[in-house]
Amino acid sequence: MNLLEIHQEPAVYLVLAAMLLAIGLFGFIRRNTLVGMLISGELIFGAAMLNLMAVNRFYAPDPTVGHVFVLFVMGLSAAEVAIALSIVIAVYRNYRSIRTSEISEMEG
Amino acid sequence: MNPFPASEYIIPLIFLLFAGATIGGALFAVFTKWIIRSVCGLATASVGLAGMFYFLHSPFLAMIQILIYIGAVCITIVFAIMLAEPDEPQDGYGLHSVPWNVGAGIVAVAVFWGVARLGVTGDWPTPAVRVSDGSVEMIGVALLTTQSLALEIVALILLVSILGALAVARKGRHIE
Amino acid sequence: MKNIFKEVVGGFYSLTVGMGITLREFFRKPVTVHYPRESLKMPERYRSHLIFTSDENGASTCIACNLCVKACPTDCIIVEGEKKEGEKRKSVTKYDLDFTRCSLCGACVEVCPTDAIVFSKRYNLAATDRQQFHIIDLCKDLEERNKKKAR
Amino acid sequence: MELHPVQSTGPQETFVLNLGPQHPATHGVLRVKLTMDGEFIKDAVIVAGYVHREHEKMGENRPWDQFLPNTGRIDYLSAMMYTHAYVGAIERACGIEVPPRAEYVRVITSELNRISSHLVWWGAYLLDLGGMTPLLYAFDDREKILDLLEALTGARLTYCYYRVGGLAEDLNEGFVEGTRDFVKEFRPRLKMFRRLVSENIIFRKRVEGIGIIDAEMCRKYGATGPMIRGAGIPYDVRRAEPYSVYPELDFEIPVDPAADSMSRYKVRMEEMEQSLRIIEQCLDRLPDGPVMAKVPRVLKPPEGDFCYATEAARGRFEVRIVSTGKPIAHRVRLRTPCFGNLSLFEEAARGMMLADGIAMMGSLDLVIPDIDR
Amino acid sequence: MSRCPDHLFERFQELFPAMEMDTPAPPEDSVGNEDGADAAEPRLPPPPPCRKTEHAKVGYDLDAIVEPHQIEAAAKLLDAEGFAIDMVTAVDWPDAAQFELVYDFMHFQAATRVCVRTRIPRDRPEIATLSHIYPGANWHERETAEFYGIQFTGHPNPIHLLLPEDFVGYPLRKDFKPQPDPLLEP
Amino acid sequence: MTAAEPIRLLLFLVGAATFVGLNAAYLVWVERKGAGRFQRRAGPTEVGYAGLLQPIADAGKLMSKQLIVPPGADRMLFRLAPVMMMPPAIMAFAILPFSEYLVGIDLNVGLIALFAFSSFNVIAVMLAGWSSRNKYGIISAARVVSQNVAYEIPMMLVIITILMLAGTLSLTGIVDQQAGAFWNWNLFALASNPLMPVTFIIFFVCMLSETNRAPFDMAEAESELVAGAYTEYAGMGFGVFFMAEYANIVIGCAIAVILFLGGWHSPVGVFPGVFWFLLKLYFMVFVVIWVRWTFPRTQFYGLLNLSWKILIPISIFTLLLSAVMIKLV
Repeated sequence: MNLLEIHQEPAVYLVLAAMLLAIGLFGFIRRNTLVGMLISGELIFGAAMLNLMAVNRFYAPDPTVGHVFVLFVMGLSAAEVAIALSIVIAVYRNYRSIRTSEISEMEG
Repeated sequence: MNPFPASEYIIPLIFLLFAGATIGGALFAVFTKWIIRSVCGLATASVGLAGMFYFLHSPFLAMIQILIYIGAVCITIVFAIMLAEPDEPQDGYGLHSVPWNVGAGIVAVAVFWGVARLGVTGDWPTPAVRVSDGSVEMIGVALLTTQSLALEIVALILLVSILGALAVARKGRHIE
Repeated sequence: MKNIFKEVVGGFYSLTVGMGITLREFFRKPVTVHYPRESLKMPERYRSHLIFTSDENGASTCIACNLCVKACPTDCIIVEGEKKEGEKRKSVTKYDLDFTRCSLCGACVEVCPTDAIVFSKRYNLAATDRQQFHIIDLCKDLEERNKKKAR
Repeated sequence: MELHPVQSTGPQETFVLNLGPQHPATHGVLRVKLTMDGEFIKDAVIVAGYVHREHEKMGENRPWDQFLPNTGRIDYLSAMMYTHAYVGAIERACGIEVPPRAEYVRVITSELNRISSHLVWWGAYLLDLGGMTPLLYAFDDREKILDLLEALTGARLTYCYYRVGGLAEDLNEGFVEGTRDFVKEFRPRLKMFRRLVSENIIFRKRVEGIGIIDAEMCRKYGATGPMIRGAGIPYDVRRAEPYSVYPELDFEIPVDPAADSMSRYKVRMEEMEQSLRIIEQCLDRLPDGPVMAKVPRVLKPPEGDFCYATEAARGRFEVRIVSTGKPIAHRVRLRTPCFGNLSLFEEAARGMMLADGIAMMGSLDLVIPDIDR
Repeated sequence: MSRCPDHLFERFQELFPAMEMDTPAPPEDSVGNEDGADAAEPRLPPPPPCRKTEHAKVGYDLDAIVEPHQIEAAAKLLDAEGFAIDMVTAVDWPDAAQFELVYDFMHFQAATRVCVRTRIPRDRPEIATLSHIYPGANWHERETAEFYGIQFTGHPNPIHLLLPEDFVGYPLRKDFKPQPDPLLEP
Repeated sequence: MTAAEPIRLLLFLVGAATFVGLNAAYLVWVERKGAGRFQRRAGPTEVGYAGLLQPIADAGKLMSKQLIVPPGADRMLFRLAPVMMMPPAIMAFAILPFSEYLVGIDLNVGLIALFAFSSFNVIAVMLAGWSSRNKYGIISAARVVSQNVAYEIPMMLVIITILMLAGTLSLTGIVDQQAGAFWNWNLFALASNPLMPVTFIIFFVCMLSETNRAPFDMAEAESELVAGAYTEYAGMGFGVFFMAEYANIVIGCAIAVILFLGGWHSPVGVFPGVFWFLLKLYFMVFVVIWVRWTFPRTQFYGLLNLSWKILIPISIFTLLLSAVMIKLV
């Protein structure tokens, strides 16, 4: 493997993606808070995207497909974060059961 | 064509920088005790990932990656942290016990080994003839024609998730 | 709906009015005075710290009667005088003003029977040390002014 | 040891925010200890006294007339009215008849001082709300007033111009013309201020309906001045307990029933207009004659309590003197408007957002030495 | 001419008849005026009955003196009449060994001012608070308390308002001797 | 693939960094002078002719000051925050087309890249506020996050309106499409959307909010939050934020010029493109300064109300309108 051509090697990207996946998995297991797990989950999403793009770049006949699927994953992750945020807020409110009405009443 | 035409040494160096940012950011995100630093790690990893995408001939995805991950995901997570996380992390807060962590490490290493091995030694097909160059226009066309199902599904998921988020978050409002 | 529309348009109009006003001010001459380069003339009644008036010989007319000391609300004046040979009245030998305590009320100037003290017009009284204002020696000040006049 | 940014202070997850003693919005050294829940003020505690100087004690240990310079330093922005109340109390006690010319000059200077004080408030209030330019415009006009008063009295803030029985000096040359010119110039400026700020949608959104302090609350806390007039009650010492030549003058007491920050704002803006009217009338009627009554060298007011109130720029300022017939006061009590006006802040601020609380605090028009004395 | 409404005056006369309070002889160690010539004068006049006063002469319309325990009743009466609190203060009379507490009230609409006084012994300065009737009295009472050492029983927040938290002494008492500030001496 | 290309790019980045630094310094001068004129005073006059060296003196002062990290602050994030603020701003300059020829990288996704870089801004300010362990900073951080979330939506809607007209994400492409006389500028493209000026105003408002400028400077509302997220920063830590703020203003104004005012195209003719671009750019900057010194600050919920109740409906309406118009015309 030529070090100068390292960015042209599909295996490099795949290994990086595998590393990212492993790290994300590790964090996912290790953390026990919702937000911490969410962050690790995002890392796993990142691994998936990187993998998709690597394969798309080097092996796919139609590169648009990979793009579309990465966008798909990004959409998913954004949706996931939105849901997770709302759950966090809901849990927090139920748990604390304070300052409920004030914070979102932006009516003035 | 390489969208980042450069001389021989600069390119791999920049590549290594981005790769390092990806892995370093991810490790930082996973290992740090403070959740806010964890978000910083995620942001760093996202920037690195954007660099990877750039090297994978997709500046569009690189920019979108930054836009969504830094501009939306990280911000949203920070929002959640500000609203709900405890302020002072106690010892071991947010983390499982040591044996559990060791187990997690073993699982992670095993997964890494397996997946990386598969990736490196896999029997990949030889690159076929390109039918398009993956430009933004092509992506747009693809999203509205051949791949429109994906677009519809994402749209649906986002809609549902927004409605769900609103529903869940609003429900809490009335519990006094 | 109509109200909202009205508010948006009216609000936007009010903003443009405000911007018009500031733009007009933008093209007008500044009203400030560039202090160390130019300075304003102090009005006749301006009250800065006390100084002696002087008679035609350049001597103070203060007779060390201590009326100003009594009139001072903050006890910031110390006057000493002596009766010189061959003169009817006492003349001042020491007139110290503690400017850190002086409130420039003017009680001393009002009671002075010989109009020996007046307010000066000195306004740029800045110093790096508060000690410099503890004692303002009016006798010395008069001497210096006389010297300057002589030159 | 590493600590994390927010220290949670209790199960409610509130935190204490120290607004001051050095904070741009407190206009001096006032400390407000806010217990915040996010951006909402849960509780406010005023910690005052940083510029306390014990004026009342000073009044007790010096001859009556030597307290005069102090009165201008209680509220340095409306020193004239404060001195007026003090000399008024002694005049009332001794039964001194002040010459009419002196009374008219007192009214003119007081009203000029009121305009200058309101101008400072107007600029500083806009500064609180984030607009800096109005402050400079206000100071432009205020400078003209200060120049007039400086030429008249020799000082720009702590005038010490009134004396028991009259004035320190008669009007200087050019004062009457200068004041007329100022009145003429200031009317269009007020109009400009209205167009620049009062009608501005951002400003209106900031102050309308914010900081509602109704008449009942004012009554319970003894809040006066624009506070009570902004709550719709036409209470003005100039009319309620007429002093000087105010009964002879034709002016209105502006009121606004909305009781919010905007109505206090409107009342003050309208008051400037009325002050201009008063000044014009006084200039027209200004009689000739002496400016000083015959006053004994050593003042010895008869035994008893005497109160004298004036309408200062921030509300009712009252001096209560207790005399035992000696040349030194037994007691000088200074009832300052800001004291009562600020004391209701703790109650009124509860549940507001931080920025609204500051918008309300600005509308109280605080001068900290006036509270601390 | 007094602008005090008659019914209020009558109410006050009937509720609070002239206070029977003897003015004790000055104690031997009382700190009076420095020059001895004035010490012989009666410093504190005997309490007058509730009376209408002329506003133009003294600045208030009704001068009422009540017993210390009646002060709450007086405040409630004035509150019901719609009076606003103007100020609360004290006057130190060391020769009579008494504090005179002065409560001023004003009326926004009727333009009347009422001055209610009471006298409490100097060695046991205690009086009920008015801050539950007039929240505005809270600060005035805190101020009076810190300057005179008068205890307002039932006050919700009896801490220093204007003086520093660690200040010792009651500055407005006639026998207060200020400590020179070593930092300010030149 | 020549060796000259990355060097050219590097030079451009260095140039951009210099430009950012000087620009920030002199925008401060312009701002102070402008504020002085608006308030009828002189502004800085002492250092150099008309105070022209004042920014240099200020920069020298800031650089020579000690960097203080408050005790209890999250040291790493506290130092990271200013660093995160600056490079994206410089990178953004590499994308901006100052003229046909003066452009660092002509990305075909330039517009997205600009917004991607500007999203760092939010997270940097947020981190600064959060990490300095100052309560004003925390409030400021919370404000800046929700403010930007609220304002990115109408901004994106407005930009989509423009994109539909231009049909490209490339900045040079968008500018080229507005070539010719000034009636070809998107601001006056009334044929494809009669509400284009309104769209421009919406964009301008969102831009003010994105760059935390008055009247939307919630994050550093000095009369409420002292200096908000920057309260604890001293010396060059603060200086970097300051520079980045002004760089962001320039970027925001540049986007406005590119999207609406025809970029480097001259309305009349003669001068080179850079001249026109900078002229328009600094006119916009002047308007930003002018707005700042005219209005008081909005209240926080007022800002959210404005965004959600007024700007978003209007921008959705203009988006639909221009979609229909483009289809019809």
